[in-house]
Amino acid sequence: MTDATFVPAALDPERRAALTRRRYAAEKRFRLYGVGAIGVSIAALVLLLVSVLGGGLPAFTQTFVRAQIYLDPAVLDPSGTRDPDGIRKVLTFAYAPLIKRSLETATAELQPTVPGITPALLAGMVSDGAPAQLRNYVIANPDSIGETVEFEFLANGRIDQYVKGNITRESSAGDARLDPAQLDAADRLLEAGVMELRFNPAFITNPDASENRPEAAGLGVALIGSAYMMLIVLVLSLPIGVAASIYLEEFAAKSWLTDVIEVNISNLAAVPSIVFGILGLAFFINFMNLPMSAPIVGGLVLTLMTLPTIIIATRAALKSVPPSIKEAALGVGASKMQAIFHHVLPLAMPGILTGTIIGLAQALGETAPLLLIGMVAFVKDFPAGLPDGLFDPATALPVQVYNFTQRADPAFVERASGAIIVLLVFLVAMNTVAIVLRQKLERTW
Amino acid sequence: MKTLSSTVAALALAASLPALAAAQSRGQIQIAGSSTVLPYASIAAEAFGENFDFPTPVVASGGSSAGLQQFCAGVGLDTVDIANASRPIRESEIETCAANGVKDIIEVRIGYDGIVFASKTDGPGFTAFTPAQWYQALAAEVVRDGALVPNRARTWAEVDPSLPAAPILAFVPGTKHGTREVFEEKVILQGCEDAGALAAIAALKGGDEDAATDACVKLRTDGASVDIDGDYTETLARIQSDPNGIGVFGLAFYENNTNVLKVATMSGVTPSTGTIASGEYPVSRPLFFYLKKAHIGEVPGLKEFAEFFVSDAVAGPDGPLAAYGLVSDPELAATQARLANEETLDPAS
Amino acid sequence: MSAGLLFLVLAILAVAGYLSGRWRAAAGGDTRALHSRTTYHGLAVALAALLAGIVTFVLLNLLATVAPEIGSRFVAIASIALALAAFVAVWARITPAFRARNLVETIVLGLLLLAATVAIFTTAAIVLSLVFSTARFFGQYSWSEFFFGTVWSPAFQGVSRLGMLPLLWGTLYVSAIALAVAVPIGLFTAIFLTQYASPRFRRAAKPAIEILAGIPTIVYGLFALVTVGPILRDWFAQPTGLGSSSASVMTAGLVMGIMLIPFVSSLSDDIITAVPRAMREGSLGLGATQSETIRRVIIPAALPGIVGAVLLAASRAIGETMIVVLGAGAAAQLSLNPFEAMTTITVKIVSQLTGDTDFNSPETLVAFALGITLFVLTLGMNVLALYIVRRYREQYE
Amino acid sequence: MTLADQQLRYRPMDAVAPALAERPQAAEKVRARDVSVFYGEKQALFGVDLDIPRNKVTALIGPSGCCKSTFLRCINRMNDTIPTARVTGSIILDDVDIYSPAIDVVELRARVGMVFQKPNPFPKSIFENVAYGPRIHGMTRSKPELEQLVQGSLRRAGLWNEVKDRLHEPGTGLSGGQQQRLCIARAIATRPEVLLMDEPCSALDPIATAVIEELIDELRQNFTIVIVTHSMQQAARVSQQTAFFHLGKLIEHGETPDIFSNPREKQTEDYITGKIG
Repeated sequence: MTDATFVPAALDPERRAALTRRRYAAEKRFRLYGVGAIGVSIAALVLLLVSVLGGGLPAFTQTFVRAQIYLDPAVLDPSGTRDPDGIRKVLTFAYAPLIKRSLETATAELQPTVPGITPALLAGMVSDGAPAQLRNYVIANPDSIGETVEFEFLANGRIDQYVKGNITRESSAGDARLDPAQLDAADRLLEAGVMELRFNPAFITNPDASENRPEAAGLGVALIGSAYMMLIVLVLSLPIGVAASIYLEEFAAKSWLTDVIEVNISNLAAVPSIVFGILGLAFFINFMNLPMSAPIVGGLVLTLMTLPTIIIATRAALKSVPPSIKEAALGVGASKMQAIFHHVLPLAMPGILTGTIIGLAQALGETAPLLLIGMVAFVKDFPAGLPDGLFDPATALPVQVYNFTQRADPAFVERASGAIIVLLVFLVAMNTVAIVLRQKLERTW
Repeated sequence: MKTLSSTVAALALAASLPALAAAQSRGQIQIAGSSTVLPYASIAAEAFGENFDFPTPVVASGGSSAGLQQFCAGVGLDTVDIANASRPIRESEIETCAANGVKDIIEVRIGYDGIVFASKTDGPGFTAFTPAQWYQALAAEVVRDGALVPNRARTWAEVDPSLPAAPILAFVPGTKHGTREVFEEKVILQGCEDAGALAAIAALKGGDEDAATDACVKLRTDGASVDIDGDYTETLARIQSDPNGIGVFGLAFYENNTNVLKVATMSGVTPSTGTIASGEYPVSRPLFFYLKKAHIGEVPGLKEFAEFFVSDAVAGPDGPLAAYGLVSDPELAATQARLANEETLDPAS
Repeated sequence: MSAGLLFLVLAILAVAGYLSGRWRAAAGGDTRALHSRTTYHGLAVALAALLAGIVTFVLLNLLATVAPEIGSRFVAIASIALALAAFVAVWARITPAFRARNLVETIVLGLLLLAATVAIFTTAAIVLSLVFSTARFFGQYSWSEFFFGTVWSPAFQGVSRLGMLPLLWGTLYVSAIALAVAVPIGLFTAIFLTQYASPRFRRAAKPAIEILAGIPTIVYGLFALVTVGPILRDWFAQPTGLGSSSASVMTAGLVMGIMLIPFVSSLSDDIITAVPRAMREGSLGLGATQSETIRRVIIPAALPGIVGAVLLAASRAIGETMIVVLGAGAAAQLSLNPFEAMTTITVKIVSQLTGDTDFNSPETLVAFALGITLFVLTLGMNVLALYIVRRYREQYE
Repeated sequence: MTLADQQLRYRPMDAVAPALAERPQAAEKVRARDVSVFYGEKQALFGVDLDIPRNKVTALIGPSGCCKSTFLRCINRMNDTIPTARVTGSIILDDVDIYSPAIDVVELRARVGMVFQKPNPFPKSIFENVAYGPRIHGMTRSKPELEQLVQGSLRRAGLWNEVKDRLHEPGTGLSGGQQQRLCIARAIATRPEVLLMDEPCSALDPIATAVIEELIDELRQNFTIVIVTHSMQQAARVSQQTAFFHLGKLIEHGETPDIFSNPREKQTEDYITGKIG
């Protein structure tokens, strides 16, 4: 093989040019795949966000009706003594006719009159919660009995949906719960300024409401429940996760125990969340006798779910600290423990925090395990402050979303989307913090 | 060393949580169970909280089975007080209850849940059905020429020329739902009997009635009958994306969605709270809640809540439960009396 | 004595131990003569007392479950007594030569190990919470019928048939479609973002895509039901005659695939970024095009990590519930047609556990058997993933 | 002499200027004119003019941070891979300005190979490492041809005898010095005209360094070599030409012995005598 005239074919300029063309075509194709992939991801995101935002933003406004209510002493204080106990004995059922009567008077004054409207239909235009609102007022102000007081009630969910334009006269034709005359009346009341649509902060602050009152349902209890659970997850999973990572990354010798722990951790990261729900039910509730529906149980279950995420992130962060730094500390006579706690851990902190926030965000959106530990519940009372509140019943944001989607009244669909928006705001906020942290504190060695 | 100290502190906290829990006492009534009863229980609980000085009861939902299991786990403040159920408690469950010390159980029937057949308002004209038609449309196997053959009916018109010529597509509750049991018993099995198929199958199986019953209630798996494991909102969404579909709904759900759903009559009777209460409309089921007698007096407001739940003002025909869609129990007074006397289920029965 | 009070006492004891330990160590005057700094002396006393108390408490409580005659009062008194004993024992040993730091570090190492074993305890708790009910299930239902049965039809009346195979098939089928969507798209997304995109685009696009990961699965479920299902039915299934159901394996698989995109892309992104820059420059310096560098150098170098990411995504797909509930229907059947409704193990776990059936019946208990099957399945996949990753690592490091 | 060795000597026609081979070849292989580099707003390299002679070793020396590497990376446009970097001025390879828009970076890098500071073998077998370049450039038609080429390259890099029995083991399993020679073999397998070496010995021990230096001297017959080095001794040993950089500027350049024996500039003298650096 000493043939000096042998010229490799690849060097033929034409072939080479063709090859280069092909290589560039391949390059372009490859790049296009990338663009396509990104396009698909972003399109999916946009589609989802648009559907959620479109459906959910109206949940932040609500229709209110003003009404003059005559607080009839004959009904509210039959004994006439203004005795608080006697007033308390009058149940909300007795207050409903008062509202009906007042509204009747109000419509009679509306000019021109609305044909076909009856007192019952009119009363149906305010929320079922109105009598309770009235009763609370009367109990708080027993002296007002006998007077006429102006109240502002929530409008009934159907009316509210009509005012928001979610249902129209056509789409509601045949709706047994909505009479066309009510829509006429609503139009008139809107014109008169008695009824108005405005921002409703109560959607964030109110507790849940029963199925008859979609207009009153809020996210207050769910927000507190979620906050409590996140607090537990943070307080438990961060130290335990960091401690476990330090052990595994810095101290563990290669042994069967280490192997078992490693397999366990990566397995727990992949165990279906529903299985954690079974664990929570069997272990925390049935075995340890922790209360149902309590943030403590949800928090513990989510802690166990979040731990692997935090451990994996923490180990990566510890690994990224160059060994030279630990060696430098050891070199000046620090113990291994001191070298790690004084030097390695602080340097790994940004990575650990990022991992923790992402783990928390995941835990915040988790639904399935909470279904099995009684978090899908109707909870009206706010849990107490910390730490007692951890044992009080509460729900969680994603569960509240699920809960809203399960209900019969279509007005809850809007509230589910609204709850998703709130949830997404938190998730985006948490992710943003994680990303900012990562970018601010990221170090390259 | 600060990190170290806080780690130690957190570990100590983790270890002390169960201890803290044991120190807790509970103020509010805890209810668990059927998701069908959940709306009624939450309406009652909300009204109870508004009218009394007791805290609003907490109503968890997780199905009758899970609710009763929690209920039967034992007596004490760390167990639920009330279990909602869309079916009567079973014998084996009473036994488990008794084994765990839950001996005195008060059964309270709050009313009835009507089961209706509804389709999209602008869909095919499903207006009137009989159980026999449903059986012939959905049974996995039908009797033809003296033999059991797979059901090949594609459209409702093939089943009965009086029905629309729309493809058979029924969304029925999944086998986890209590509604399914009622559907099988009161529609499919009834239809099987009405159509004379029950007797024919029994004859084919050598007179084995049980085997014939099993064969009757077996539904098609070729896509004509679709099990829905979720709730009625899912059935509704399915129907909205499949206009030919017809779904099985609870009366309350239908009444909340009359603008998109139209209901069909069954054997000529239109479902309504009236027709169901009178027994004219055949497909309905009772709804219950179960109460631990041992908890009365221990959990504040428990008996008051139970009595409030079934009081005329709440569960009566003009109460908020009926407004939502509950079929009021004509024998409500008897239920109220039993509750007032704290009559328990006889463990032997 | 309530347990809360007990822990309060222990905490006070620990604080007192810390302060007095420090004081005693410093009492000698010249703290430079000490082997360990005073803080360590304090910590040694505090930790010893706290640990002795907690360990006694936990052990006695465990003992109390088998020997009920041990009352809570006895437990509390014993715990405090032992804590005090440990307090005194360590406190008395404080001298300038006392190796307090070594003692503290040994204890801390023990605590670190304990934290690491939480994972094992969790797994054990999961297995324990599944295994008893599973045993009861197999007491009522034949195991061979369950594992090899091809019919899933629980019934209220008559005989239930609870064969797992249709569910397993549905699970694997849906997961396979989801991965077929998520892996290429996720991988190409990661490649584009790490290799081609400008830093500005990357900064904007990466978090945007990660938002997809944060969207609760229930939202995806509704998306599948309302949007994707009908589109697939009207544009693909019906024209091709493959089916007429909007809920199908394809619907659930596609939507789950979308959900998994950020999962695959974030993980792959990290892994690709971790490939040393030198490797990339080495290839570019030889005149390789960008795509050749990626295909022939970066991806092979990142492969073990990517395989791990894909397996993790697969476990996620197998364990996903809400999307399948809403997107794939609830029909348990063995079919090859991706446009037919099928169901998965997770869906049936939820539906059997939250249903209205008798809680002692096999129809409810089957959920636990399914749970354990799922657990073993994901465990197997993870062991496989770890094995693969380790093998490759050993080869290239 | 094996076929592979001959192939290594053979230089392909330039695709951009095919008639080049027929023209008398200038003594300079690369001519840099007024080359400046900016990282974002910051200017790193200031108007460098430098001629690099054919088939000689040119050493770039200077204290750390003086941007010798930056200049080196301009010659095969590796700076393109840094998003914020911007290069002005012109670099003429033979007759072609490599920064003209018509230039194909991929072809350019095939002609101007590079060896990096740290050995960076791919996570592939030794054989695949060397075969990588020829494969992507489609340089061979058959497997035997490729094997010949790989063998020839490994021989030229002085590695053949050490690895011939384990060609299919991972390249990452070699020692540091072997890895660097593998990277050199990998670079010369594409038969570049110019070989850029960015402190190729900084991660190696003295023995491995000596082997590489010997290799550089041999490679000079076939290749134009530009080497960045920290070690003045190394520059003196291997190079014929030396260019001294300081604070982003080219201070002076010339024949290596001249620079070392009587530098024209004060800064150069200070550096060589160890006063700065």
